[in-house]
Amino acid sequence: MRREKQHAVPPAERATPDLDSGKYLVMWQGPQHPGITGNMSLRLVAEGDTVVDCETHVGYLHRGFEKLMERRLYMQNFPLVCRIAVPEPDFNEYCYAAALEELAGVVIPEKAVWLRTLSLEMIRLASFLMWIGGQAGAFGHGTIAQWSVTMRDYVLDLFEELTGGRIYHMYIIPGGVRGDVPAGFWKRVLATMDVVEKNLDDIELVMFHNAVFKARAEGLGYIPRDWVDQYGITGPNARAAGAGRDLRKDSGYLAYPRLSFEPLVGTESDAYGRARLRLGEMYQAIDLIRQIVDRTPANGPFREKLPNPLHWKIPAGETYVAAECTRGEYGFYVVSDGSDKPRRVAVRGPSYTHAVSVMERLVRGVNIADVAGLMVSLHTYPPEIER
Amino acid sequence: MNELATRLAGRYGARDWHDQRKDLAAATVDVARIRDVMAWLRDEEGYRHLSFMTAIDNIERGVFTLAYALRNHGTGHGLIIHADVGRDDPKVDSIHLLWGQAWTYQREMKEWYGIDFPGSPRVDEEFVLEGWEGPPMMRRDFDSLAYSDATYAERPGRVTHDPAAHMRDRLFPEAAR
Amino acid sequence: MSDKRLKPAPLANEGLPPEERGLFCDAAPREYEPARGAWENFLNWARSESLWLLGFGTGCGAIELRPLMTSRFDMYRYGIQPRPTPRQSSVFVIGGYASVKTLKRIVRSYEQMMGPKFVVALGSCTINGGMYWDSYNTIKRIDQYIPVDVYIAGCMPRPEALLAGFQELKRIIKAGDGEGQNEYARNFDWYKANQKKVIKDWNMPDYNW
Amino acid sequence: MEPTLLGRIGYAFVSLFVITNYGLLLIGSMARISAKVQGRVGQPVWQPYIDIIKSSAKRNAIGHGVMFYLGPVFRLAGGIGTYMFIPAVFGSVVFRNFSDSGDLLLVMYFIFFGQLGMALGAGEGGHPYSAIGVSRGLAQMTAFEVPFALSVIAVAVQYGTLDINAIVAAQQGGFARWTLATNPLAVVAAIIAFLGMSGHNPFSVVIAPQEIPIGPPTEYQSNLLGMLQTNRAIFNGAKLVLYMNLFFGGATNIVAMVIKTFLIYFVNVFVGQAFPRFRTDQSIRFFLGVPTLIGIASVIIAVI
Repeated sequence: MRREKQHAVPPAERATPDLDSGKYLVMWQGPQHPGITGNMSLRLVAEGDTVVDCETHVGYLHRGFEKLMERRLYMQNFPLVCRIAVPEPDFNEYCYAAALEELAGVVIPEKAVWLRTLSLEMIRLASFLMWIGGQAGAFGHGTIAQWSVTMRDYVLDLFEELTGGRIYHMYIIPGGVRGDVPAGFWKRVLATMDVVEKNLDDIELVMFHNAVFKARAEGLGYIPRDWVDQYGITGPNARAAGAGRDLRKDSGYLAYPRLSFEPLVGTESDAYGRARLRLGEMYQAIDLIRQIVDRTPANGPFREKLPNPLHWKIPAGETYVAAECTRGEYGFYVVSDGSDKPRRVAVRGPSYTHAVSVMERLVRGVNIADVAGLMVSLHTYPPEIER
Repeated sequence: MNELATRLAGRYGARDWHDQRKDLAAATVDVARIRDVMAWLRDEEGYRHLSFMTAIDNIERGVFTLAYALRNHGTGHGLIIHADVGRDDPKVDSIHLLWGQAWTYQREMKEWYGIDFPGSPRVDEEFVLEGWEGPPMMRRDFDSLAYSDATYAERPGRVTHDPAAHMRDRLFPEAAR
Repeated sequence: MSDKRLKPAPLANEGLPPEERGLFCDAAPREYEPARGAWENFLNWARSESLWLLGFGTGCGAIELRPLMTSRFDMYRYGIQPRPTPRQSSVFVIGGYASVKTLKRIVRSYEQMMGPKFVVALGSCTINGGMYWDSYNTIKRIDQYIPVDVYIAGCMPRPEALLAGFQELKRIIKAGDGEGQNEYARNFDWYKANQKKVIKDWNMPDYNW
Repeated sequence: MEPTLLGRIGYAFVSLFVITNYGLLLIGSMARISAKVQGRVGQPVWQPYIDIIKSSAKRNAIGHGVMFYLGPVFRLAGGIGTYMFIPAVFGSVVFRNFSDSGDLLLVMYFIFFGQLGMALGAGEGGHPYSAIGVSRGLAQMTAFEVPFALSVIAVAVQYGTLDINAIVAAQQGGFARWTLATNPLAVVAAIIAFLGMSGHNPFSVVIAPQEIPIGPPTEYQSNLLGMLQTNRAIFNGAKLVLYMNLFFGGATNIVAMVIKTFLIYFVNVFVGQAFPRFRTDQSIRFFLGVPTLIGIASVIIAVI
């Protein structure tokens, strides 16, 4: 059964129930709660089993990145930026590096373009694998989580071989990438892709054809098409609602214009539709990685010579570089005042809208049991909200 | 995109239009008209997607420069609208009725810069901080290191090299000479 | 249970509004005498062989707990398993840096755990601030606020490092040195002073049962 | 010869000791089996023992009033009571426990008893998740008791007795005489009900870690938790033995008992690994649907 189409109201018109009436139960989901993504908390007001009101509370992971970046040299910021979104640091690295290159007028060599695309697609696959585990786990299906997180680990092994880091890679640096491809790497990439694809087939069989999963996920957290613009929803959440927007196609950065793929568009943006779409994007990522393996130039420089990073002054200017991460539009807005430190770096994380405004809107009328599943199905990630 | 520049300049007196990329431009408008500009861009010009809002502390000029990043999904063109507001007692029109997520950014700016958005829902609540005493921390005149040293206990024995000096002496000695 | 009866000095609970003070327990924590000899060794062996983590991902270190508890590095082999409630868990894994807002929850959760309880702190940020040494919102060393048994350095520590750290924790417990609870009770005032110095809006009981 | 009452009590302790250890080992081995499904090695088989020792060895514990302490006591009493009135091994003197004529009704009552006591105690805990878990548990219990009771009625009608010993005796003499063969519909309904009773997926709504961590026992710790863990073993064993007696021809020796109960429990774990979790309303709707119809059909078959 589908939920009837809700109409978006700005949160100003939010009807807050009077808690003294004794009809409602106020409880906190999180931060110490297995059913919450990352480290944030929801203040739920429940009437019986149904949530009637919700406030998201973020900031448990606030480290003040944007303040710290203003205190550091452009190069010194690289260890920082990748820690803004832990499951997929490469998007931070790419956006920051691309912004600096654009401001400084650096052109990266051909091979670096392909290696960056490879790294982005691999981390997309890894992050989705982690997500599908969370989605299944939120509905109590631990087996899928066990399988998929292990598959993610195999992808992380590739990263470890390519960049030396499991979680934080710091591979994409201004002027190109940090290192070349090790010998025999492509063979192992393809082998891992085969393993992951085989496991994805199993996961689809067990999870998506499962009556119980369908009963839980269908109609949960239905996002109407007209919310997409109203709430600034991007990524799979918007594509599942029928808005065929994929920055990889639209703004065509890196090697994506030269790769053959079509953004997937769904019809129903409920938990099940979004999960289906993300599964499709996983297969798509595997396909893209195979294309990249075929077409990456074997030799050639992988990094542009940069001026001494100590005195690397970037001419004054501002730019906003956005990339399509697994959750939507991920962007870095960098303002330079001509000195060797950035004047302002602002991070646009897709969870910013998904986890706060959209979540608070969607969770009303949802059964308490489904809050965790709804939260995961939006694929939110707190650190990019609070930075 | 230049006809948009002329229209924007004609209707709202937008200044210093600047094409950063072929798909990204920036312009500055008067802060009093920011809501009109936003509504017009959203409804008439197809810039229906609000990417983000933020502020830049131009302490030298004594202003906060607001930045509203919009995106036209039809043409794939991005537009950043700037507006300057004075650093002392800044007040800006809220646009939370135009976009459903704008109130969150405004709440963030209120907490991080002290820019007030009257009428924006829950704008006075704490956003990421809790029990924060002291100035809005994203202002340039707030020193993070001094606050950290004064507040949090340091583990003895940590040698803090000046990173620039460390890079000069250890990592890039050839750059030093 | 006996703790309810003998309370050393009732806590003030000044953070709470006066009408709520009666609702919370105002007993300060007290030390517990370990049992004697072989019996205590046996109990320590049991404690070390069934470590129940508190499922509270306080920082980015939590992302490596996911692989740790899944098939690749299967921590169930070593008798380690996550528990969703602090009442039943005996090991608190501090996943990296702790912002002030999280520290408040860390203190609450830690005090709600039943002793003997152990703390494993991940990442350089918990040791000396790590790369957030100049951040205005993250504490620099966690052992100012709760007693820590094992540090696992790195950013982030790999699952293998975590396993090694847990083995070290087991060794400590078996040796009978995992007395963090008593240490916390002994230096309760000092810990509280540190916590209240950082947590500006102290609106919870002084000791959360 | 018929042992004296004192002797029966002593034998009861022996059989209780046996079933406790068997239940613990069963839980441990099942955890290991599900780990294999997930591609893991899994915890040691004796992990439940260590957990119980650890929980009981906690140095401090907190309480929320008398009912809070009585909750696990009731639960344990329910578990032991359930087991005490079932003949674990047919014809054996030691494992006969206190099963006498008409004990089936008593056992049915005891299966409820523990849950109700737990509900009272957990409600006293005062944690909202405990309250939600209790309401979920009781709601689902009322649902899965319908097919279960129907199948039990079918068995009682079929064999014309409420004495478990008699029921087992009637099933002796080969597979063809088991209830599984004579009235399979009753077995199907009862097995589906057993999924809900043992709280495996997709009916693990009571302790749903991602939703209400972790339901009724949220506030229970230390020795109270140890008591609950012990009871989990005993109660599992008791229910398995009951099912074995009612539907699978009982057991004439301890080996047959182990094999049969292991297989019955294995079905649960097997299903639990392959399914997510129902919502509470969905699980109730499920139990009152097809399984209830099957149960009614089984009663009709038994009558005619």
